[in-house]
Amino acid sequence: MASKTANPSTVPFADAPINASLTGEQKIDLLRTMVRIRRFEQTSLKYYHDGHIGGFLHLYIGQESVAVGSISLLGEHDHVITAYRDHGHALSVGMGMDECMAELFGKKTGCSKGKGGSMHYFAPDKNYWGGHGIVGGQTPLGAGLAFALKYKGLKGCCLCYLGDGAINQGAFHEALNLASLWDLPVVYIIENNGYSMGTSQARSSAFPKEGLAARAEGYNMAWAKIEGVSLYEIRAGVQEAVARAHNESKPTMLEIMTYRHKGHSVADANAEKYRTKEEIQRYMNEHDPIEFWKNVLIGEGVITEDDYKAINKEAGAEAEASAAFAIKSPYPDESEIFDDIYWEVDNHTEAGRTGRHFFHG
Amino acid sequence: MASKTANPSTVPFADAPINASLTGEQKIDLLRTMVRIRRFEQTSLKYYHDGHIGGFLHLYIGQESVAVGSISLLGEHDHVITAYRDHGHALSVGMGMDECMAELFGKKTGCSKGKGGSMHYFAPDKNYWGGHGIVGGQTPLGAGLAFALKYKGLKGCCLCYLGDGAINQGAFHEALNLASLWDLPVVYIIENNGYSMGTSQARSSAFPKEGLAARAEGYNMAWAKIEGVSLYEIRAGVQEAVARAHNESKPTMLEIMTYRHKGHSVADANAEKYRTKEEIQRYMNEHDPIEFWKNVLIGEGVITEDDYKAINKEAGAEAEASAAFAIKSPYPDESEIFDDIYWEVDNHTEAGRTGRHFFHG
Amino acid sequence: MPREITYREALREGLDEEIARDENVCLMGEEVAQYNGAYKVTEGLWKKWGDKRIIDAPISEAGFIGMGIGASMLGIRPVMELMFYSFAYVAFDQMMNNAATCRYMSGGLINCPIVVRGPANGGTNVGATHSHTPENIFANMPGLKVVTPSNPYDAKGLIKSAIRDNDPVYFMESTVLYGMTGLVPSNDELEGGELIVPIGKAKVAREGSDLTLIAHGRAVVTSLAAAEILGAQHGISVEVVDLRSIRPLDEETIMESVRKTHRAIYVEENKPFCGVGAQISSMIMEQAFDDLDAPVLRITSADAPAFYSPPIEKLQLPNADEIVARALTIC
Amino acid sequence: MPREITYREALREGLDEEIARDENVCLMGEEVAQYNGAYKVTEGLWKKWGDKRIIDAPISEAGFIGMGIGASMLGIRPVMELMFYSFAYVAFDQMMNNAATCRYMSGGLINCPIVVRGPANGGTNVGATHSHTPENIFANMPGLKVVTPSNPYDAKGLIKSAIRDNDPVYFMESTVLYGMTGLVPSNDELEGGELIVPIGKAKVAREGSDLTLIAHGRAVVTSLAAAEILGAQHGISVEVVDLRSIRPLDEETIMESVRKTHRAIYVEENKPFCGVGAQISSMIMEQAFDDLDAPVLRITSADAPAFYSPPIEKLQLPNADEIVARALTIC
Ligand SMILES: Cc1ncc(C[n+]2csc(CCOP(=O)(O)OP(=O)(O)O)c2C)c(N)n1
Ligand SMILES: Cc1ncc(C[n+]2csc(CCOP(=O)(O)OP(=O)(O)O)c2C)c(N)n1
Ligand SMILES: [Mg+2]
Ligand SMILES: [Mg+2]
Repeated sequence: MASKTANPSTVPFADAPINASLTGEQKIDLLRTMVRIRRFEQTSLKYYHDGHIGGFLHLYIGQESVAVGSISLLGEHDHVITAYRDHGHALSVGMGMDECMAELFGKKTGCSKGKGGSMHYFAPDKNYWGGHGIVGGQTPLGAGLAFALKYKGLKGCCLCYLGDGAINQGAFHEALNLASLWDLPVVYIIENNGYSMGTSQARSSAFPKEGLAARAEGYNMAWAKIEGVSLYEIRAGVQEAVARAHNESKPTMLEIMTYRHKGHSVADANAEKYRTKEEIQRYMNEHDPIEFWKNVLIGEGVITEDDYKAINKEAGAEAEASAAFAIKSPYPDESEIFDDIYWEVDNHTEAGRTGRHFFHG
Repeated sequence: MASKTANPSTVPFADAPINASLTGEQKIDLLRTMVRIRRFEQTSLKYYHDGHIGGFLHLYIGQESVAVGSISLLGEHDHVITAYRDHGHALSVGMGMDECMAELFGKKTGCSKGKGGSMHYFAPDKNYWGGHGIVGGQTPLGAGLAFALKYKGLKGCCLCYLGDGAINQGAFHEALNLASLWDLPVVYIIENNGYSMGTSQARSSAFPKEGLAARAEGYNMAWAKIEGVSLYEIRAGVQEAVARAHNESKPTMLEIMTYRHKGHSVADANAEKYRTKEEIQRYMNEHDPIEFWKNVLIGEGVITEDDYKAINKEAGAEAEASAAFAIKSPYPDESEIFDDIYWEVDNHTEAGRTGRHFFHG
Repeated sequence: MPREITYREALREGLDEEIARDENVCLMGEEVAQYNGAYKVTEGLWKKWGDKRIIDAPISEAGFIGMGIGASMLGIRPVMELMFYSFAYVAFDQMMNNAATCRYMSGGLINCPIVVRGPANGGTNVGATHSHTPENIFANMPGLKVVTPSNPYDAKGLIKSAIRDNDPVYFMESTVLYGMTGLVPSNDELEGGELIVPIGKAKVAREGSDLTLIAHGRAVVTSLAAAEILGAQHGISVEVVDLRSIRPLDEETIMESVRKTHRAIYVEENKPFCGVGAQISSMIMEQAFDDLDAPVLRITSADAPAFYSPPIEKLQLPNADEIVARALTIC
Repeated sequence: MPREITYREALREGLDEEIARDENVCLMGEEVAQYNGAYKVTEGLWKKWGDKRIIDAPISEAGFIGMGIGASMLGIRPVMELMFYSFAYVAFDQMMNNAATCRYMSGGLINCPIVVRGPANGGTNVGATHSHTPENIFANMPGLKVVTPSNPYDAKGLIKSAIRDNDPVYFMESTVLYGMTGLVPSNDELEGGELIVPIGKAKVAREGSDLTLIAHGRAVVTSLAAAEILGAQHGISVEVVDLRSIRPLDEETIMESVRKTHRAIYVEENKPFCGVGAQISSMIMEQAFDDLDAPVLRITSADAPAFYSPPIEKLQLPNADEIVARALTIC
């Protein structure tokens, strides 16, 4: 739990090699990414209420350390895939606020050309494979990305994120068995924020007292439970799993304890019913990963309060600029409805021209 | 493992209360049921080769003790559901050879009127819910039967059987979590015969060294691994699970080690390729549950070799008679194609007469 | 007293009455109990009926729907909510095989009186995976029934019939319709004391003589709007047939209307290839070929996955103007 | 030299050639490797290509097909065998959502060059759950392609096209056809040195002038038999159009034939409600209404789950006599 100004020598995992080697600049970058995610989402929330954004909006506020900490460890051949609460991972892999915000606004300039929305951000050029709306549905895909790496002989891994509620989907079970049986370099990261929509972990899952990740034992798979407020702890824990994937081509199941400050989605009217106000407040006070990290960096003398304010201000301005960009961007053309369905059609190949592909009207 | 004439005092689990209370007559009945299953299947195999039977035929030979031992424990409110290797369970719950054999022959007099075939025996009046062809597909149904018992306040349980290959289906995982979360009185019995078709357990599943059933730990569920050659051991182990279901309304996962003497199905051309002849022979010699039990009963002085021969002969005659019954039974009428699809149509209700239900031709 | 209530309230009343009537009726799904339902259809029911009858399920559709099917074999009458009908795809084997074929494969020894209900519609900007409309897919399977109420009255009357039906009924609602209001009589106004709408009986939602629009679900609302325009602006008298259920299907009402108007268009939010309209239009051709003055046309959703962008997704769905324009080509 | 080989061998040759051509092609499924395939399609391939290319999977269709979809996003070209296509129902979400919609939802950033193949047919007495024919269901979803070869030549040429295609292709075979023999040229006889049959191009399997029978998969064989009888015994000249693929669809060849013969029957082993024939017959009506001398008829499997009993299941499938009888009602 965060103390006001953490003493560097007492912050757990600060001296793990992967953390000890961080430069001050790199530590500030991590802070900046978390703050940018937060400002991006706060801005999106405002525009959602203004009616600029449709459909779902699942905010990551409170969980930023998970994506930022874990993704900060990745290299050229490492890949990322997650569920619908995907803004944090997107910005962490290096997607720009503009394309992400424009996507929420349903604009042509969005990362998915307005076709995917909040739940479906993708950036294959940044090894980011979405953004998936069907609970648990991405977990076999994550195994598949790892399979492809192994098939090609590349030293890499796939981080595949899912929620605490997603662990009870059949597809996840099947993927776990395959990953372990075939030694796939995949790291499943359960972002355990305690709830699947309005259902607490205890009401959705039967699990061993060691936690959800301990289900990995059933697949003879390595696992760990990680306290998620601290980037140091996340980085140390995830690094072990990444190394296991890189060096032994073995999967790991991690459970990272976290909390979402907001409701399940913006439409969640009950966010303060299934969780007490006190609980939410306690987590906001004591389990805010940005506050925590800021205090670590101040304690280490890496930044000052003023530096932090500047980072915040800059991120806020970037987010507002991205909203302005989104607003002035055009909507997709109606004709785009039939683009991006078949690769062969889009690329005007012989196959794409053979036979009728669309049957409307 | 079976010794030629087992010494009663040394047969493990003989003195478990559930076994100690068995009368000689009851012990002979258990033997008779196992022998009847074997003769029934040997006879069906003969008629399959003769071309009287179509589709699949998955024989249970070698595994008889599992169904007979476990089902012998059940009472009025206990239910049974299994996969496609279902002849043994059917005869164990008290279905007759005639209706079972006629079903294989595709006759109107079959237990499913010729509609289900080998994989789909049902007898709801005997608490027997099939007979299911989709691997793992019956496992949520088993939880549902248990749910219904609990909902109605009946003291009963459901034994739900599956194969070692079926454990990697997503539906099973989901059912396990539900069963444990909601304290459903279901007993999952993995009949581990070492292979799913041509794939050994080691090539299909990653699992803890304690065995497949140990996956139950991940659901905080009780489990046990049982050596399946001996009815005493099966009955003692399953009884614990049944009692847990009856008295605490809690699920259990059991793994019963067994072996199929024949191929996966009659069509399995590779039965002696993925398993060595030596392995098969060893199991036939040392892990034949009928041989084993016969020797126990002889050792106990409950039967003589001659008694055993008589039982065998009688069962053989019964099986042949059932084949004769099947042969002389008529095929279903063509009009029956449209029966048994909608309850409302079959029962000539108002709902069954409202609107068109069938769209052929 | 005739009352205006919403489609959502109508469903809730129907559920509540059936829960009261039969102790074997229970309701299960994600967030249906303590949360009051993701779309508030089940609001208040958990408070009223408690844990035994109204049950929150984990995110395990194959597991809990399969469980419901098993329980239904023993006489429980579970009503399962899919938060989105799209999630049927993770429970597809249970819904297509176990619910639909066990009766057949057992020679009639088993029946599965289960209802699986939830919204099956696009148009709410939730993306391709959440916008499936599988009425054609489930209706393809003999043994299943598919019901698609288009208004509050039918929603109440049909959900009650669905729960009483002894076969599996897949009941597809629409989030877009949940807030729609309509007249639903209170029970004391009704002979027999309750509102029952039989499954398999279509409704002539509007009479006309020149053209028949046949539709199901929300497309009925769109068709009625188009009928108004066609009448007022083009002097075309349009009959609108609301199928109410896809299977069983009220073929008689369809054919009667087409024999009268000689022209028909099927309107639906389903995707075109092998959609419900394909089935109906081919049936009309086979049975009323000589009565047709023009080919039966089909208006469907665009043949593309659902587009997130709100203004564009709107264009993917059939609208009144499109119906009017297509109608004018054959009238 | 023209060779007679079986449909099974033709598939195996096609697979083998593609595995040789592209190191990213691999084959995965239950019992495809060490067991040589439940239906021996992949016989010998594991021995030839080894563990990397030919992979035995556990009974986890959602898991391994989903895994294949993920791998295909990174450039692997997995060919997944479903032991029966019916088992697609436990992998349905992966096949309908992940394979079909990721391209769209990413605005075209992703494509999934995966092939899922296996037998989709009834008629082998394996019961209702093992006899599904989901070509209509998958073809309903834009983003997917559905291919249904009816003979050895097409089986080889189409599987090669399917593997090279950059979209997901669901390739539905038939256990009943695996043993069928036919002429398949060896590569040295062919210009370009290999046999490729494009997806989306139908074949006029038999020319005729009075009636068009349109069909896919094994129903083509049945249709050709019926055409013989209709010609020999009734003097009716029948054209048979083999669709080869359901989606993309060669509409031109269909319409050309119907405009010539003025009469058409769709024959398929699919179930009727919203089957492929519904789509085709409604398209013919819309596009060639004035060319039709009679309604387009549809002959399908019986509208019931598959019946185990061998002599009865036979009656559930379309046969030549039924086609002849129905044809005579419109000729
Ligand atoms: C198969 C499926 N079922 C239900 C849903 C609806 N749904 C979306 S998110 C969600 C809760 C998921 O909770 P969790 O996995 O803990 O992730 P979190 O939202 O906490 O990040 C539900 C029920 C869905 N999208 N897919
Ligand atoms: C979903 C599904 N996938 C594949 C099959 C084909 N299949 C039938 S039985 C079987 C092997 C099952 O092995 P196991 O569960 O160990 O049971 P056993 O046959 O040994 O009794 C397979 C692959 C099926 N019926 N259903
Ligand atoms: Mg959660
Ligand atoms: Mg086995």
